[in-house]
Amino acid sequence: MIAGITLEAVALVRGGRTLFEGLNARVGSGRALTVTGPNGAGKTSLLRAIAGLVRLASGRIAFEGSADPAEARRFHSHLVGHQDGLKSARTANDELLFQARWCGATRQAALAAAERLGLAPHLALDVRRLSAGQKRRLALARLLAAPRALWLLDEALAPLDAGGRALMGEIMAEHVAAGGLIIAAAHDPLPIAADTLDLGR
Amino acid sequence: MIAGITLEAVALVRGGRTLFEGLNARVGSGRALTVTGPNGAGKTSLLRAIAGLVRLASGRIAFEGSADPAEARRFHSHLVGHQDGLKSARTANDELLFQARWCGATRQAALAAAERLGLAPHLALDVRRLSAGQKRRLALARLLAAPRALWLLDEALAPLDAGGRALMGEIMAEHVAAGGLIIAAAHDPLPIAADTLDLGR
Amino acid sequence: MISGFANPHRFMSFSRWAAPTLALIAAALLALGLWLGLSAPPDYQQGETVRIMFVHVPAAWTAMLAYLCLGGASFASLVFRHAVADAAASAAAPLGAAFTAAALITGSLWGKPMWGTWWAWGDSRLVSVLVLFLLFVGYIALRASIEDEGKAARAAEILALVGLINLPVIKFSVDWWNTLHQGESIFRAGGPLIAPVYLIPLMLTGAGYSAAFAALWLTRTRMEVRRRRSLGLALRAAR
Amino acid sequence: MSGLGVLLRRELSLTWGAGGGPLLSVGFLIAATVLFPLSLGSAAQILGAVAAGLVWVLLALASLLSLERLFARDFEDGALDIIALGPLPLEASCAVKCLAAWLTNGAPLALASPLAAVALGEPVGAVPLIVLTAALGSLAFVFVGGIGAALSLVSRGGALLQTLIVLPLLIPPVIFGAAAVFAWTHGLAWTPGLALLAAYALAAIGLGPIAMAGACRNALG
Amino acid sequence: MSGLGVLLRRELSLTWGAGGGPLLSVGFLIAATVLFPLSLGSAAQILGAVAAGLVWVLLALASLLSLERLFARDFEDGALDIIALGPLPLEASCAVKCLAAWLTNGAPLALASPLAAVALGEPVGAVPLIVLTAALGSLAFVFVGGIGAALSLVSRGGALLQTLIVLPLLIPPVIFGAAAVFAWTHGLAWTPGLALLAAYALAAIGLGPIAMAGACRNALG
Ligand code: HEM
Ligand SMILES: Nc1ncnc2c1ncn2[C@@H]1O[C@H](COP(=O)(O)OP(=O)(O)OP(=O)(O)O)[C@@H](O)[C@H]1O
Ligand SMILES: Nc1ncnc2c1ncn2[C@@H]1O[C@H](COP(=O)(O)OP(=O)(O)OP(=O)(O)O)[C@@H](O)[C@H]1O
Ligand SMILES: [Mg+2]
Ligand SMILES: [Mg+2]
Repeated sequence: MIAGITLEAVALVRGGRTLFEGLNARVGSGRALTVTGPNGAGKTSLLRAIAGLVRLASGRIAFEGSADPAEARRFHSHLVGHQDGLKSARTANDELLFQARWCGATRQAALAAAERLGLAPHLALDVRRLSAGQKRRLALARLLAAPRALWLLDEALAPLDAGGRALMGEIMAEHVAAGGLIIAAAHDPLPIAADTLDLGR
Repeated sequence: MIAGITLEAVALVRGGRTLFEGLNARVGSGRALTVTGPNGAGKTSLLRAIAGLVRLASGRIAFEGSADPAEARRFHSHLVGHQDGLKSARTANDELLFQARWCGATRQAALAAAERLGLAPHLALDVRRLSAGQKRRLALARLLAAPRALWLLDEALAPLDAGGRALMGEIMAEHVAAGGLIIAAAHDPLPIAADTLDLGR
Repeated sequence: MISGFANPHRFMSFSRWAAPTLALIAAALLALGLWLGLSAPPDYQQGETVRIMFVHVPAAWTAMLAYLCLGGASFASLVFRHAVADAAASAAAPLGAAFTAAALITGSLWGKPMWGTWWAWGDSRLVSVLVLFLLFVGYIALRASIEDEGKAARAAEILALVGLINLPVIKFSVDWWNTLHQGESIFRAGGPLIAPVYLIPLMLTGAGYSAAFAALWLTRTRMEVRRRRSLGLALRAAR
Repeated sequence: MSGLGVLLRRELSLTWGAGGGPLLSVGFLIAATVLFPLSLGSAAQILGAVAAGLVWVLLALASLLSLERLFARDFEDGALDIIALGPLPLEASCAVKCLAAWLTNGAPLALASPLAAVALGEPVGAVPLIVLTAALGSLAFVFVGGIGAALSLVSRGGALLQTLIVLPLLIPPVIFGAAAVFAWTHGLAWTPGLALLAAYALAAIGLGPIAMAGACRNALG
Repeated sequence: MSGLGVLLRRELSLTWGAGGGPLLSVGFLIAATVLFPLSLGSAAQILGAVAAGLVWVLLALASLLSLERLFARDFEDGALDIIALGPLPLEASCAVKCLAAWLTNGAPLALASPLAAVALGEPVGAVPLIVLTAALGSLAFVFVGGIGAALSLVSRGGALLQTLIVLPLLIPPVIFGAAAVFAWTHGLAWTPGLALLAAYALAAIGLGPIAMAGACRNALG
């Protein structure tokens, strides 16, 4: 479990350029945080740093409620980024089941998630044929299928239609209500109440 | 030049499924049209059909002011889609110049466009290092660099920050004012006045 | 004639009686040819093994015929957009592969007693047939690896036509290469000069094989057409 | 179902669906085998002497062909993020990917290689040894080739660069394997070659994944 | 600057940067040439007889290696849309892509092939002819291989499928080229082989792009 995340004096450097330094923030369980900022501010980099994919230039990221951060990242957090990580040559169903099971979900849970996200009619199609929004819904399905405390969403709602965004609003609200954490990079306001961390320069 | 576009009883079929049929619409020069609809409604397919990439199941698309549609598509229209069509291993500068020149623009025009879209500081970077928004700005640069009557924009503004959207609003307004045509698929309202074509089922 | 098939319904009603008739003809021809062939005296140099010729050579001929049909059907489908053509093409490929395999196997079965080896790179006919087999396999593999029916059809058509253009060139090049450095002339054993006792049954079995192929082709095409109908696919995917 | 099984199944179906699969490997081997004798023309009779060598070169090339995009696809479409954040340590995931690549391409190629070898004139009796060496060899190829595949993620180089990185590392297994077969056909002691080949394959399996994981992390970061 | 020039420059810099570039192709050829004699063991003395053929097969495989992603990259990242909507007819664009691939890989390989040939025991006198045939041959390889690259866009098949589709079509140029060199070294008439090779290359250049464009349209639609 992850009870909270604390960023202490975090600094990120990409390709020799310092994106930001001395960044402090805390997200407790049951809270959502919107990371805003102009293009290139470092939102994606920050989320990937929290996920442990990008190295910090300085500062530290602490996961409360779990001794070892690696374990917190492996088993208690989801990252949905700009890319959907789907194989265009496989069927939506195969990809759904892989992503869900890989995160430890059961087949039933995965199908239920797809059902709720309105993917049921498209599961037989090759991913290549899905529309942008359908692909994103497929990528989001693992959030529902494999319950994990921390959701890192990088502009995850952008390709969704109005209905989809409302639905994700519901889902995110439920997650937070259940004591989950959400850190979302976004250009449009999130569909749920959230604190804001602005990386704007 | 393209003085107007008329869709007459257009029907699209993807993978054996009929997306829509009997679609009629007209866009005159100096007008913008927003194509809306839920995920999977067929917005992308429609734009690609107008660009001549997807075959119509029935109906016809007429380009006023140019005898041969192929020529209208080749020399008088831009398509900016979900994908940016950028090579991650090349520098932003190379890609900018290629896309612009390929559409018949000069080097100066390309650089001016990049300047206006705030890309100037990033042109030396590899595309792979650009942020999502920076990539999209790069893809949009050819609209400015190579003036063409018809702009087909497929959710082109989604990854842009507030500033970027305002800027594109300006740019699109200018284009329309100069007698251009815009057909844009979007989930959020366009930053300019536009008629709406709803593909919702 | 071909345009008659353009209409699926006319094709189905035609093939309903054509297929079985051809099957009967094939059976008759094969029976007669094989009987004559087996009753013919053993060859003075090849002995009993000469009889393999009656199954081998026709197989090889039919294999080539099959590729011609594949190419023709693909052409009709690509250029004239005949509705049934693509189904026919996809039906012809596995048959062709089968006949080619038969030619290869009987051939090398023949080669062992004749040349003391299963395989001889020196003989252009062997090589051309092997290449033909590769063309069939490639076509089938490509088609199998595409899931969108419409796109699969298009891609397969293009490949088949490219292969059709190349096949004669390949055969020519192989022949030419082997004559250039005239080694292995022994391998031409049994070449063109064949005694009538063998020639007549050979012709009969040849005709029989072709008829059999035609019958199978029609049947498989019918099956393919039905499959697509049951899938509710427009026979000619939206173009 | 354990993460390991999940990933393995996915990789298998991926490579199987995409260009892998026995039919293709065999087809490739045959097609490439045809080119040699044809290009040799009248030299064909001496094919037997070079058969073993040819088969090994084909094996190596086929493995490289099928390996080129082992990590690149997942890197470009973001799946590598998901894999890196999954339940398995990245080293294990890399090993699984390689194993799957071997099962779908290496192993079928190994089973098919006698076809080519015999077609090119190897004695039929050598078949079991050929299969064994080919299997071990392709295993080594995969786990060494994977390193190249991972390294070329950050570099701009494509297949050819990768081939360059990897080929030197492929030389030992080729020598050992070919030596074993050669020794057998000439009635010499063939066990040393086989043993060396096995040792090399084991080493590759042990060390390869560590290098791959490092390269992948570097590419993601 | 004309669309043609723009595209050509882009393709050149692309293949140059990514996986192409003379150094790499040449390196591949050399590496493979090294690999081969090693795998022969003591049979190496008869190398001379097979040199010409071997070089040809290496040429063919190297071209295929470098061609695999000729269209795939542009298809996946959407650049193919831009190219298809550009000022050139798609056929011309495909031809330009192939030309670029040849300039960055085929031509360097052709220039390097004498290295391999001589290393494998061809007479030095044959070098000019080897270069000429190799140049023509690689040209044919590229324009035929491009068809496979375009066809496999829609398919789930990867490099192996593509190779399987294309290899049979490479037989004639390999034969003609090897024959010309063979004839030269054996004092026979070598012009027929050369002429046939040139004819095949021309035909490929003429017809290949049409097939490629068709396949690309099919994939995009
Ligand atoms: C894998 C082995 C073989 C294959 C693939 C093969 C293939 C072929 C093909 C394609 C033909 C028709 C050629 C044409 O009509 O131009 C043919 C005909 C023939 N083959 Fe074979 N063959 C093989 C082995 C043999 C062997 C071992 C013999 C024994 C002498 C043989 C004798 C003949 C004869 C006599 C004909 C008919 C005469 C002719 O058409 O030239 N073949 N074979
Ligand atoms: N691997 C890298 N090497 C060098 N610079 C990089 C790298 N990755 C990102 N950058 C730079 O870091 C900055 C931040 O990138 P990032 O993707 O985090 O921005 P972002 O806030 O997500 O922007 P967007 O809103 O467009 O997604 C960008 O200016 C980008 O050029
Ligand atoms: N090549 C194809 N084969 C089969 N079906 C396809 C193909 N391409 C798209 N489709 C289907 O057509 C429908 C419309 O796709 P399209 O991308 O046009 O939707 P869209 O309106 O752009 O959706 P989004 O808002 O998510 O971008 C989708 O349901 C998709 O599954
Ligand atoms: Mg971002
Ligand atoms: Mg869309």
